[in-house]
Amino acid sequence: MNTKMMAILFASGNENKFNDLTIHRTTTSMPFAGRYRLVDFALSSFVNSGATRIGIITRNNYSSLMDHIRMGRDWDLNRKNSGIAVFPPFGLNTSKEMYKGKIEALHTILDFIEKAPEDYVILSNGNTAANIDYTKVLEKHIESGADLTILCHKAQCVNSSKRVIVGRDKKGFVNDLYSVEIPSQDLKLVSLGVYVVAKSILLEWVQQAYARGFVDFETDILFKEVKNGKLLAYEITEFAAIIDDVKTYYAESMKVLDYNIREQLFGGKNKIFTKVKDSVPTIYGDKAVVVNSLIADGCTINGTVINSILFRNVKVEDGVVIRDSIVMEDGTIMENSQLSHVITDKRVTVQSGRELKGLQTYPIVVVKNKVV
Amino acid sequence: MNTKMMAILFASGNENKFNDLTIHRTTTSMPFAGRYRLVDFALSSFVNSGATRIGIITRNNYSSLMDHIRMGRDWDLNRKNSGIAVFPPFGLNTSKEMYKGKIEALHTILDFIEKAPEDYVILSNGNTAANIDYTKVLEKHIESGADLTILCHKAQCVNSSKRVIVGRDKKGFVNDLYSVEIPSQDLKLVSLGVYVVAKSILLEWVQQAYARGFVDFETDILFKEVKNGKLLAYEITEFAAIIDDVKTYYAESMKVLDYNIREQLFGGKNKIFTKVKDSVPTIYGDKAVVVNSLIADGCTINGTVINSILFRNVKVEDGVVIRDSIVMEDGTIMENSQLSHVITDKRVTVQSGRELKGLQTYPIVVVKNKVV
Amino acid sequence: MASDKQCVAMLLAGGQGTRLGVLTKEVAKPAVPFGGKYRIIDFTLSNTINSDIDTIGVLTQYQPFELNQYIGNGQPWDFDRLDGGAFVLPPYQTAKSGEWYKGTANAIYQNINFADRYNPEYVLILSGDHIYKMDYSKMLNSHIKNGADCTIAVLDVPIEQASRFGIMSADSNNRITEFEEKPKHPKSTKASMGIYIFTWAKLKEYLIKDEADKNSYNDFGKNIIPNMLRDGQKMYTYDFVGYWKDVGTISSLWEANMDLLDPQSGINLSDRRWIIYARNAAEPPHYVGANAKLFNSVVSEGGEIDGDIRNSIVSTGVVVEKGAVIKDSVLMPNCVIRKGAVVSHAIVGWNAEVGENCIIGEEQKGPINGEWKIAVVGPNVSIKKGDKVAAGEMIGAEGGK
Amino acid sequence: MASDKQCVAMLLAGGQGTRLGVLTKEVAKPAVPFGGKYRIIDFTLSNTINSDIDTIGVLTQYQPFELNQYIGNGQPWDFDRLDGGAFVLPPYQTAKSGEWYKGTANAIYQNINFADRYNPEYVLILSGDHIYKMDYSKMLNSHIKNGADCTIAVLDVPIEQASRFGIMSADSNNRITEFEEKPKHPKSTKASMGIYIFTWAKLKEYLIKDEADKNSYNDFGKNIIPNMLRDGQKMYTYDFVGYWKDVGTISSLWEANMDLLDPQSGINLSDRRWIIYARNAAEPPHYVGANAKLFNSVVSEGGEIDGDIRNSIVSTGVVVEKGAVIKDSVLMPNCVIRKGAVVSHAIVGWNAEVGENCIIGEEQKGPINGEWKIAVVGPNVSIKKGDKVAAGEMIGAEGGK
Repeated sequence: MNTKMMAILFASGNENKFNDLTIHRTTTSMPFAGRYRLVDFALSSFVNSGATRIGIITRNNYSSLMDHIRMGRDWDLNRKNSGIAVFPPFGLNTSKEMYKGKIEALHTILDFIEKAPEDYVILSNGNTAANIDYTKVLEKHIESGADLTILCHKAQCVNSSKRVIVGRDKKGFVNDLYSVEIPSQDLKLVSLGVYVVAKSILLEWVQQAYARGFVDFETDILFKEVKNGKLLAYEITEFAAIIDDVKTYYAESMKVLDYNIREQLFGGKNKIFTKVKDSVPTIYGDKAVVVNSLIADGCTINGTVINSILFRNVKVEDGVVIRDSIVMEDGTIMENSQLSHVITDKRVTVQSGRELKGLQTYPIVVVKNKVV
Repeated sequence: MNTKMMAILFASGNENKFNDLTIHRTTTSMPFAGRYRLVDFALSSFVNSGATRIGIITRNNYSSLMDHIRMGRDWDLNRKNSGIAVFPPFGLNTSKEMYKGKIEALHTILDFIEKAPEDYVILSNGNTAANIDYTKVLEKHIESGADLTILCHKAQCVNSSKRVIVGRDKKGFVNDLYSVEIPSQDLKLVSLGVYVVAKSILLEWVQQAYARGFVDFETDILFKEVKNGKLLAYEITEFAAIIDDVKTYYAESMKVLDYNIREQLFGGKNKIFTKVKDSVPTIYGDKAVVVNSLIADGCTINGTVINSILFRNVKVEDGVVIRDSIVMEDGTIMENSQLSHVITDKRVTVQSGRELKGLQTYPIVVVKNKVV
Repeated sequence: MASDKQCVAMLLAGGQGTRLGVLTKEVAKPAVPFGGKYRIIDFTLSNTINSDIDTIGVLTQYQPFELNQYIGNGQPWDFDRLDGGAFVLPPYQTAKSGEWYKGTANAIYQNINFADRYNPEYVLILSGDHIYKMDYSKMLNSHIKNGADCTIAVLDVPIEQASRFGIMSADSNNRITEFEEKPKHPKSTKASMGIYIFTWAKLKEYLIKDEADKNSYNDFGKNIIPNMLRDGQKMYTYDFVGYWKDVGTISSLWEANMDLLDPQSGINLSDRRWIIYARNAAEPPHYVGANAKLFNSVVSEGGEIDGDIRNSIVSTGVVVEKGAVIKDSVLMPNCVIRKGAVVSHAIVGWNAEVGENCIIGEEQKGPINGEWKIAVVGPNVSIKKGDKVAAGEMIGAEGGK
Repeated sequence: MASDKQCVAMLLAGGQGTRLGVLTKEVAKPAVPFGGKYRIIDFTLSNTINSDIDTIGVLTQYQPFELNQYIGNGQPWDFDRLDGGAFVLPPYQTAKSGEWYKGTANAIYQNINFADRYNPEYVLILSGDHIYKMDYSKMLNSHIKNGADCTIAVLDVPIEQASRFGIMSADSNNRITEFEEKPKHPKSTKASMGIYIFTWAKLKEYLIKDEADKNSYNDFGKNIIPNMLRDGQKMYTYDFVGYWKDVGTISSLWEANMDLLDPQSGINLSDRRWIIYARNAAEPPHYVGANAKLFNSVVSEGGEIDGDIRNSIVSTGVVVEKGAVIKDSVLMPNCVIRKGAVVSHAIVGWNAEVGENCIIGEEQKGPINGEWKIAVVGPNVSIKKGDKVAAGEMIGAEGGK
């Protein structure tokens, strides 16, 4: 048995909960932390852990994702014998129906998984941001003799999206698994929707479940497997975020202003790669005032930026005040305008003297290409 | 004015006329001449003529085309500032309707064309096989002062597909342009559906025609332009093929067994590039008899092959006789079977002792992956 | 085997570049960092590919590893072509002989076979230590139009500086009538930029002749150009207008960095029609902390900035702690400036560390005899807490001070 | 700058390879064509990448252009990695010195800095003139498992051939107890294949010591290995089983080509799980004409074959005219065999032309003292109509004969 991993990434998500931020993209291609897309964290973690054969299962709106990934060169994945395989939403050219759940999706690519020489598979949702060393996970997985390992972290369920809560025994095996959709302030052990599993086991589970018409990998397979006592919980203690609506997007983004979180995401020897854009370094003018902010390359700053994140090529003109906001790529914030708790999508222009003000818990979203 | 060209390739065609050869692919990705796809001839001609910014407009069944092209590396088109842009059938992510004709297709990518720094555009159908030096065409085009140059060749219209016939005056300007769908043995000057035009003129024509609801580039624009006397006919005297049904596919393929035709397609300094597959050279066994045939790499031949084309990795076993046939990639022709006037698609297996016999004018097609 | 190329570029990456001192102790001059995220060689590599020339040989016999690794497969500059690309070319042995590069002309002579593999009509000769943006394809067009044997790019320099350059005199058609290397009494203000286009067949002829001449310095400026001129070959100037700077000294390297902060200097890197490419460092955006002040400065990715930064270049991955003051300085990649340190008119090398309360360099009113007194902390050097580096002083890795 | 690599490969591409005569007059030995569409170096490059080692330095000081151009951006072998890849490394100068490679160990010594950039734990040392398929990652696992300082790949050879090799004696745990270079009375049949894995820190130590020893040949077999053994370092053999051939002579190069035609030889290139990659030539399929006869032969792309070919290797782009007879021979890329020529037990170099009715080589019953008398027509040579090249004769480009 070889101890190499391949990876399957599900590039779908709760596109309806993002107030138009995902009209042009999947959750997986959401911009994050000033110069990344969510998919960069998954792909980089895979590559850094030696998993260079990666299948991406897409659903809809996948062309921005394709545009970002191209042949995977920026992640060193333009390989002859492995690299990225993208599976479009339709299994066959002649079919026009999309798959219904992960089980069906996995079933359409059984051939791809079966032919791969790797003996282990990482299954990952596309809506997480974390720098994960899967070699350590696999080590633990093999040592424990588990059938499948669930990656999880301690977190509050602050929003009303579906989360899977993990209960575990002293040895770390899962003894309870259930989904909640009710917000709560308690710290719970939450599944990241990321699994490591032996290929042979995955293939058998999927074939069995598909044959019985099952759809959902979590409820139809994992929940039922709990009783066999061979699901392992692997807790990620470093930063990990699940992003599935505007509220979590904003909250998790702002956490990256914390030095420790940045160290956990970017500070180790495993780098996060992204599409290279050949931007120039950022230019600070005579009137720039910048405090506690993350600033990407290519910006020109002549105003005030506080507790904010600026993506690439953002222009901040004289007299502007940006607070607690996220300005995505190619944004132009013109003279004397003021933003507070705002998320502007790519290529947004805020005209001179305008004021936009959202709330911590309800940030305003300005959609792509808008001039406001 | 700079004298560089960009190119637009229409990857569509008469998919319904190929007896299932195009069920899994567009005409543009039809295998041709032992190791190529039709698209290789267009892409290589563009690249060899310095046109490295290439837009490919796809319609349906485009995943085999995408798989072949990848990022264009095999044509040296994985470039930072130019290279291949593929436009899927839907203009917008939210739209589910395909474009109706070339005018609408061009209109959806006006932005792409307009932003390109090149001043000239090559428009090409994807169903032609020819090694064209567009630098010579452009030279002639500029020298003549034409608005648009139509590439054409002398040919018989042997099948009932639509062909555009070109009439020209002594100076080479088009004075008649009409379509025929009736087979004829006469040699006529036939349009290859390949044009060279100044970007500014193309943009204006498309905008004007689109605004008026026109659909078809040929009938709605070119036919009407004849009267202005500024369409130039440029005759290609070397081999050029239009492939739009099984009959033309078979006939044009067989022409490549002629030394002069091969010289015209492959003999010059402008090479035809294709996806690299790392095959081994072909192995001839003790019982091989091969006459007047084109044999790609990776074959193992122990039978008789006469007047035929074998694509990569074809296995011809003992006692087999293949005549006047085309065997595509990964075909296995087992012991003592006989093929005559047959086209087998990729990964076909002909079992031991079988006999398949078609006609010159009606070759038998065996579809992909079949075992017969 | 290779397809023919109209024009192949040859970049003379030169020798050790001793005038850059500790900065070129372990890397070749073209690999020295510049402008926050670039290396000096990025400018010529980017100019070359942007001019549609996709094959370049980088000739060096000094510390090629850094360049080899930096250029790698050439992908960041789009040089990862099927045919052609960027090649680092140290000297080698043939069946008959093997020797180190004797001069600029000899370096090209030894690599005649490299160029010949692409059967070029023209060869573009470049230097690796200039900061500028230039479309060589326009120069090539001019060369072809003139039917020239050699075209030399020239810059109009102030007459008082002309005696530092190779100076061309040309007729009204730009045909060169006279060439003087560093003349005491310059007859023109057209200074050679060290950028030549030659018709390859002609250059080969002269390289072979030059090689046979035992008294030759095997140098373009001293031998090849004067010889061709003497023989009446068709030699033309090509006027370049725009920003151009030789960064062969600490003072000029510092000046060129400072020019990036001056919108009047003419070196605009933001123009998307002429991108200067660089190998990407895979760093997150830089973070600006609660105590940071940034004034008229350039900051690259991966930094953690909490100090006071004025008129300075802050490269990739730099840390500037709270209370540190950086003025008119260049902080090269991954250096660290600790609390309370004051850095002024200085260059801090890559991976260097400036300890707490150090004082590096001092305020300069202007250059003396054209040279600024810039303090230099060498790459990988640690300056201990409270230490001082004087204006114009240079500290290397071997302790030095 | 570069990320750490567990293991970096260093390929000793060697010197001129004089025993291959005219074939290596203008190219380094690893660049010599093999097997229809390959070069010799394709085997080691492919083995390396297939073993998950993505960084390789190709050490050569002889005719690097062909290798440079052939390897290019490394893409055909999947070496176009963001970090790592394939690098051709001729000698270079440092601030202190510069010299040609003195021996195999000195070549690695001079490139210590290259390997150090990747901070490897292990270094794999390879030769560039062997034809074989080998998974180095298994050898590396064995090295790690043994906690070895050095692991040497060995092949079991017939005892009568053992005195031609470096012979290892090892205990039952494969720990090497004795090493003899070409012993008259071999004590074992375990022959060194010239493939070593070293723990890098340990190898560096010995390279530095060896360099300081003025009497050393700076050679792995003569100095480094015996020195380490004497000092009691942990050295193990790794048993390789499979096809392996040194192609350093004309006779062995011819034999290895012929082995491709023998299903029993054990060198199977069709296995898709261990692909031997090569740079692609962009040629159409080969054409077989009406008069062709092909028997037990291998034919590559781009050929136009109308002659009688038996037991031969026909490379990319070869033309064999009607009536020509090719027996037991190797036709290298783009050579032309004219009407009526008879080629037997011969190697025809790339781009060579064999005129009408020439007779090249003659039928051989078998090797004499282990050597076949193979006729060789050098690359780019034209043999005039009707001329004869005798068995064992070698014709170079300068007429010769």
